[in-house]
Amino acid sequence: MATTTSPAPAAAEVPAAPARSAGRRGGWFRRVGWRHLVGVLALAFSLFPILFVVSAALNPLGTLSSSELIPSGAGTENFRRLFSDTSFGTWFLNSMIIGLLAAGLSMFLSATAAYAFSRYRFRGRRPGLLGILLVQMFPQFLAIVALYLMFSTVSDIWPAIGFNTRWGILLLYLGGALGVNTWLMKGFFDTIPTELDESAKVDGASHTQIFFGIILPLVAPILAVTGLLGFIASVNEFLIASVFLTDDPSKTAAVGLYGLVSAERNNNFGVFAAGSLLLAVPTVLLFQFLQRYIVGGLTAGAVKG
Amino acid sequence: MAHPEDLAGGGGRPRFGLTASGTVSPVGLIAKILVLGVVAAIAVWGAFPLIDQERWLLLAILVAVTVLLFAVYLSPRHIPLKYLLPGTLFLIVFQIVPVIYTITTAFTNFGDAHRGSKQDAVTAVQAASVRQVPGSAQYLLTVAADGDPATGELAFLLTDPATGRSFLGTPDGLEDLSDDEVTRAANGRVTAAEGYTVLTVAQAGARSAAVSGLSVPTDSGAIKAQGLSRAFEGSPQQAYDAGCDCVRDATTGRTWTADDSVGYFVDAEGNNLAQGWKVNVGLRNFADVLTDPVIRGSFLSILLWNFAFAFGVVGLTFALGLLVAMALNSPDLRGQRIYRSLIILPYAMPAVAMLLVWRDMFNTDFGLINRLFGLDVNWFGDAWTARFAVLLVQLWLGYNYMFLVSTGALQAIPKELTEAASVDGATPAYAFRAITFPLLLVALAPLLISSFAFNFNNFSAIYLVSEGNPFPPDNPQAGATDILITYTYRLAFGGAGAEYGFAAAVSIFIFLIVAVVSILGFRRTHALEEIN
Amino acid sequence: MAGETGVRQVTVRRGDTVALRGLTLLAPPGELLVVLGASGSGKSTLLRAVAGLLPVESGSVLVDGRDVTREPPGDRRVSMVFEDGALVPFLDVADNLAWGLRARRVPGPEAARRVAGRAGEFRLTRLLRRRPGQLSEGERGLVGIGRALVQTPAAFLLDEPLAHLDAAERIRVRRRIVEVVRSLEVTTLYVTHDQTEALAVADRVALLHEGALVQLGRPTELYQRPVSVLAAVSVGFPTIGLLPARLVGSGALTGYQVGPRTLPLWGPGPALPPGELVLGVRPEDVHRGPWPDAVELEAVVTAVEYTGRNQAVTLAVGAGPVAAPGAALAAAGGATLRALFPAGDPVRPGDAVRVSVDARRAHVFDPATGAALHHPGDGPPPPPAP
Amino acid sequence: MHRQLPKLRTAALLAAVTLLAAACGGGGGDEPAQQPAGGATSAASGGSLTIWADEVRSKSLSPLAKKFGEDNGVTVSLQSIPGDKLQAQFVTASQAGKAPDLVLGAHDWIGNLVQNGAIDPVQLTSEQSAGFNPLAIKGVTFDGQVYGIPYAVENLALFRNTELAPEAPATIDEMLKAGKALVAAGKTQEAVAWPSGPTGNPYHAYPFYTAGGGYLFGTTGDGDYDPKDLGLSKPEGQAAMANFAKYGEKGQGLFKRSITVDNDTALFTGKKTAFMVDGPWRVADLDKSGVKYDVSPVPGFTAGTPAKPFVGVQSMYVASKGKNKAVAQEFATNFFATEEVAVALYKADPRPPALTAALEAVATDSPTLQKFLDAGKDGDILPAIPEMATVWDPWGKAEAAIIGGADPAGATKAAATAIERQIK
Repeated sequence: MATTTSPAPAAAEVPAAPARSAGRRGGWFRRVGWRHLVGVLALAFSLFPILFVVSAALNPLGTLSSSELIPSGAGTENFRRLFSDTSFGTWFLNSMIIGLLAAGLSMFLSATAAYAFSRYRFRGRRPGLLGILLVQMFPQFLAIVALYLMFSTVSDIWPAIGFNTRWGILLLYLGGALGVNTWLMKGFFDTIPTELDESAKVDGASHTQIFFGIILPLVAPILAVTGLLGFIASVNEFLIASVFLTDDPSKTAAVGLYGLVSAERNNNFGVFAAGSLLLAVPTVLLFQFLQRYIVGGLTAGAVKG
Repeated sequence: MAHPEDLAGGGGRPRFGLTASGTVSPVGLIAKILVLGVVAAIAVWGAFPLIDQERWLLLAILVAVTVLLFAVYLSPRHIPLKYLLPGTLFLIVFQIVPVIYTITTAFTNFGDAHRGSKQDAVTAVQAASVRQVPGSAQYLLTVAADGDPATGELAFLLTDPATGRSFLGTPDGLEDLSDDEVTRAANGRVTAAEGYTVLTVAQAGARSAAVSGLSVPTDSGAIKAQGLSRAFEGSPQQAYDAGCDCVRDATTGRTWTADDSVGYFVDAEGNNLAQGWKVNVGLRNFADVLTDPVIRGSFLSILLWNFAFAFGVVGLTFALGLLVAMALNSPDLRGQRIYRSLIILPYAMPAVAMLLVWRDMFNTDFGLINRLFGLDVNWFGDAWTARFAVLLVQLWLGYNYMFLVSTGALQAIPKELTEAASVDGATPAYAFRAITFPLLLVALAPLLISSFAFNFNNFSAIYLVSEGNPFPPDNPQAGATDILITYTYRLAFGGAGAEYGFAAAVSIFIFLIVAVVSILGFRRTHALEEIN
Repeated sequence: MAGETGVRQVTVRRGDTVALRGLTLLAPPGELLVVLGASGSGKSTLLRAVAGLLPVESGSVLVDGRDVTREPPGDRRVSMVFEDGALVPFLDVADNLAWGLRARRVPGPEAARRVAGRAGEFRLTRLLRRRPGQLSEGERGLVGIGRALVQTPAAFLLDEPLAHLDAAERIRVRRRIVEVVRSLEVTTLYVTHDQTEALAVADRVALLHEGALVQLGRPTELYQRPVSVLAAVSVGFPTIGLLPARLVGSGALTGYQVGPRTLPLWGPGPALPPGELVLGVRPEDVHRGPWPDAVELEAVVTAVEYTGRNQAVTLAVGAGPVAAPGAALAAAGGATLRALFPAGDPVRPGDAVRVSVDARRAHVFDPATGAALHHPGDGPPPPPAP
Repeated sequence: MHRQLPKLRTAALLAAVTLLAAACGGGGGDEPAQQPAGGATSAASGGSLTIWADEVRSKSLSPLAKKFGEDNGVTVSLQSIPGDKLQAQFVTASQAGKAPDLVLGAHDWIGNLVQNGAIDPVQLTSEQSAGFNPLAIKGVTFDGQVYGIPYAVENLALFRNTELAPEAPATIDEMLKAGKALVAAGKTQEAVAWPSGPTGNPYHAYPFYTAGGGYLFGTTGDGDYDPKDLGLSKPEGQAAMANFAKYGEKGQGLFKRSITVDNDTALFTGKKTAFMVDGPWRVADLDKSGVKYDVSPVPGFTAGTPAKPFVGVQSMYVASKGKNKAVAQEFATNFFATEEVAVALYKADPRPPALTAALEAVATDSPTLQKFLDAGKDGDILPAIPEMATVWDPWGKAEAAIIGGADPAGATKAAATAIERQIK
């Protein structure tokens, strides 16, 4: 490979067609134009259902009416109600704390497991990897009942990690740390040359130094991806959370918002929509922040020589 | 034989996991001590309530886990275990235990009316049958204690509003209270009595269980508190008789005999009392799944669609996600950060709400889709348009995820591979097909398989969008877009209460199907071979 | 304190195959021992076993006289250069160079001093602030070497350190390596597949084949007294030529019969068993045209490689096939000679030429085992008993 | 042996830290130890009372509960549970011994709550019973026992836009005719918004079904619903179901599967229809939208024989396994069942109070209130028997299928078979 000094992160793009006659329209289209086209179409597809939510959030009547994109009146009434009538601020804070902690910790647990699966050969490795995936395939009909019974005992013994606590729900979310993300990370870990570990090993580095000092920084893109996925998953999770968090101050935004529309959807849909939009903001910001790790990351300029 | 890597990586002699030649990083050592200290602290914190409450089994588990943690992290061996243990513990507690619970449930009739023990059922039957003794008084109640409000013997100070007479009710029975012993409020309720301390609501509330438990025996029943300011003379109409293992109604004399095969008290005509209990039913739930004519009649078509749905969702989301990921994966592209951030928005929105928004967009008369395209399609009225609709919705919800992981995975593909291909004269399409795609597939195969499994059981995707519609007029149980899990839900939870046992049995069948297909998928994609 | 470095009776299994079988190879203190072998010969396995990166099934590993078989790699006090440098991509060159020192807790100023020193020797100073991604392959190789040589271990392990360098760099860098390891007097195991490199730097060369030691000796020994056909073909460029032969005649009239011709020995031949033999003839002993004391053979040119000063010519000789173990490495099929012709000689593939071979300069091997039976310069056998 | 040193040092350090940690942990662990088990009920104050309700109701009940707590030295906490999960979660929590003390919910939960032993009967005095709307008491009575304290009665009625349709229609055909005329005149888009949705909506369809002569369950001797007598499988039921074909998409067009409970209000407030069949829970939205409307009974096929809507009762239940049952009962029977509370609840969430006195107290403020009650006075109590759960899904699908043009007899029969199979 001809190593350039440019750290341009363009790995694996489809090589542009050889027609490099810049200035010609066809050339432009083949180089970047089609990319814009795909991007714009994807944006349109992604965003137009969300416009309904925006519309409902601005509509003072707050009804969910999919026949009209433009609300009859627009205002911030729903946002005002969101903060005055509900504990959205607290919920939001809970969501952020639980979301960030759950994402960070499960990313870490997942990465450690992926490291073991990628770098070590041990008895039970294959069954373990397969088992992790198979467990996720079990239909979750009864999981909530089982978890509820389990946590009711926990609440009796250790109220600090029982129902209506951040710690309890956080622990529960960590149960999913070893899952498909472990596989995703393991695949990524496998692409890092083992010579890097070996060289460090010979130099006397411990396995923890290798893991934290070499491997983790190198897998930054996938850490960012799984971190983001974990954040989104725990922020939007409400099935379990709504059972575990019944005290208003302990609720996450997803639970609180869902409660608004579960009884009578129309009455509160506008407030719900407003809350949903606000809840999506941190995700987008986090993604903005993580993008530089996801694309390019610290490996800019290629690992392999 | 010890595992090779253990030898290579860890050395043979236990040295508290530290290398001996002076290369131990103090940071690492301190971190290790801190973490283990925290583990010890948590264990001790957790142990005290367990000792208090005499939960010895849990205490044993706690001790075992703590010892295991210390053993693993203090020993220089078992390096892989050090990395796997924390996640695995969480996995076992919060994923595997519920699965085991589900599996054990499949052999019971667990569900509404069959949740508790037989004793619970008897208690509930008796409690529900307590009726006011006909013609008896509804007393005005004052809860009092003999002496200290917190510890003194409880007693009821009762006034019959009809006669204005007051009584002292204790577990020994009812005694008259003479007027000079008591002070009464305008409505006749006792406000003070000699020798007794009248309890406030708070004081009585603090002894709530005792108040509820106090019953003052009378000739025809017992006087029980109804709250803290009224009491009534009641008697249970139905009582359990251990002799005949049955419940007998005191007035009518009807009996309901316990039937431990179904977990109900059943009378001679086959009618049962509402409250039942949980019993083991062996393989009956499984047999029900296999022999149910309705299930058998529609199972195959539902299974086929279930596969088509899961494969379709995975295939479509992956294809679109990858296409968009590749399109945006170019340094020449301006605004790619904006594109990317906005494209993942659907993933950031609450899925439940968005599923409902989509459902409404498919509304025949008012939905945006028909309006926008000038159509008059009853989307959920026809099997194929309904199937198209649910797939489209899942495509919208799921392609962002595939976009995200593809974007990540594309970074891991060495650039020189595609460059080499283009130098060799390969067209971009060929380079993609021959190099990029197979590499991506290797990296993402587990994800795709897991996505398949998730969508195979994607309850809300169907339930919130099409509800299984359309249904054939002659069979309201199995709709054209039903997948096994929505179908099961209808069967298990559409009856007179949820039948968890039955649902668990179906879950096991579904799991077996998905697991087999997934493992075959692994074989085919060689993803498992890659993990060597 | 100082002692040998290497392996004793070591067997290493990789998957289902045995990569090293009962190998003993020990370098005395301060020696630069080159391990030479084709790919798959087990030379990298050997190095990784010494480093502790691969577990040994049996036998022991010594580093500076210390049995480190059970020690983790970090405790073995070795430093290793990897084929592709094994640089940490997100650290700049200076940090990469210092990484090992830090891991071993060398004090900061001392580490900086050593890094600066080595960087200067390997002309890396101007690259210190760059990251591996911004270096050329050769530069990365240099950093990789520098990274190992900044340390003062009990042994250096170099795995194809020059593989990614261009020809000129290679010579320059290998000199630097030799200077450094000699000045530090640190035992060095140096793995390469390049015999030129091996002969150039080694105190001794260990030739490995399929996990076993073929020959261990000084470079001259390897060249002049190869223990087998395999050893002979592994060392020397152009490769040694091999001819099938049998010893004919007796007394002063002995000679090797090669095809229809007999190459006379001008005196009593070595004591050799009767029957088929394999002659190994170094290119310098093959001459175009007549040569004093030599007999001319008919040959056909099959390949010509121009080297600048001369031409390396491969010649097919009309004689039967050569069937000794290892011969396939030198001769594809029939009897083959290699010769160096002056650069000006007009010669092309397909030309029929006559070459003279001095049979006294031939190495003789047993075709069944490949073992050497006779080397030039061995004294003539004691006269046969009357 | 120099290597022994770090080992020993490490071990000593670890031991020290462990002890330290243990000491700290021990301090924390002592706290629960000082309290006897089940600390919640024996707190210094009069214990705590936990009430579960959905979002709307927990909000309206909250100030009242707080007042009760302050007056009596009890900590009352209201927890809002998503309405569609409340019942199931309450049952699960009961099973796990984590039930709240009181729960607010619809009366048709009673059957299921009783069969799970989750709630206790409450003993009302005869004066108390007499104070309630008789339909409400009937609703919360199950198996001869009163299980809940009713506080609101709700049923469907006909909303009509008084600007577009000044007169209340006396019959279905009249309403349809008026509605169609408005559509023809371009004033509205839909004749009537009578929600059915793609899977049908038996709750909304019930008045239409009863107007056609159908019944759901027969009654036993003591007036309870009899799950063994399913009206759908009887000729009356089938005839009533056939009306959906006549008034369905291929017939009169009264029912459309595209009109759902999620869009009917938007249609009505957007003045796209002049008639809407829905319940009092829409009042808040309608008032907010400014549309002028009135309420009248859901019309039947002939004047004077109105359609019978389901009457639902919102009530409060005392959990069997609550931790503080005495106070819970006190709260339910002697505080919650008072006029003052009922009026306050009404003010927070306007639904017709079940307590007659409260209704009278607020009726002057809201003229529509009495109209809702009138619309429901001949209605049928929504069955509370557990078997009711089997009805909704198959019946709704039959309704939707018939509206869409399926053969009424076949679809009805299929639904009846499915229901009977589930009841067993």
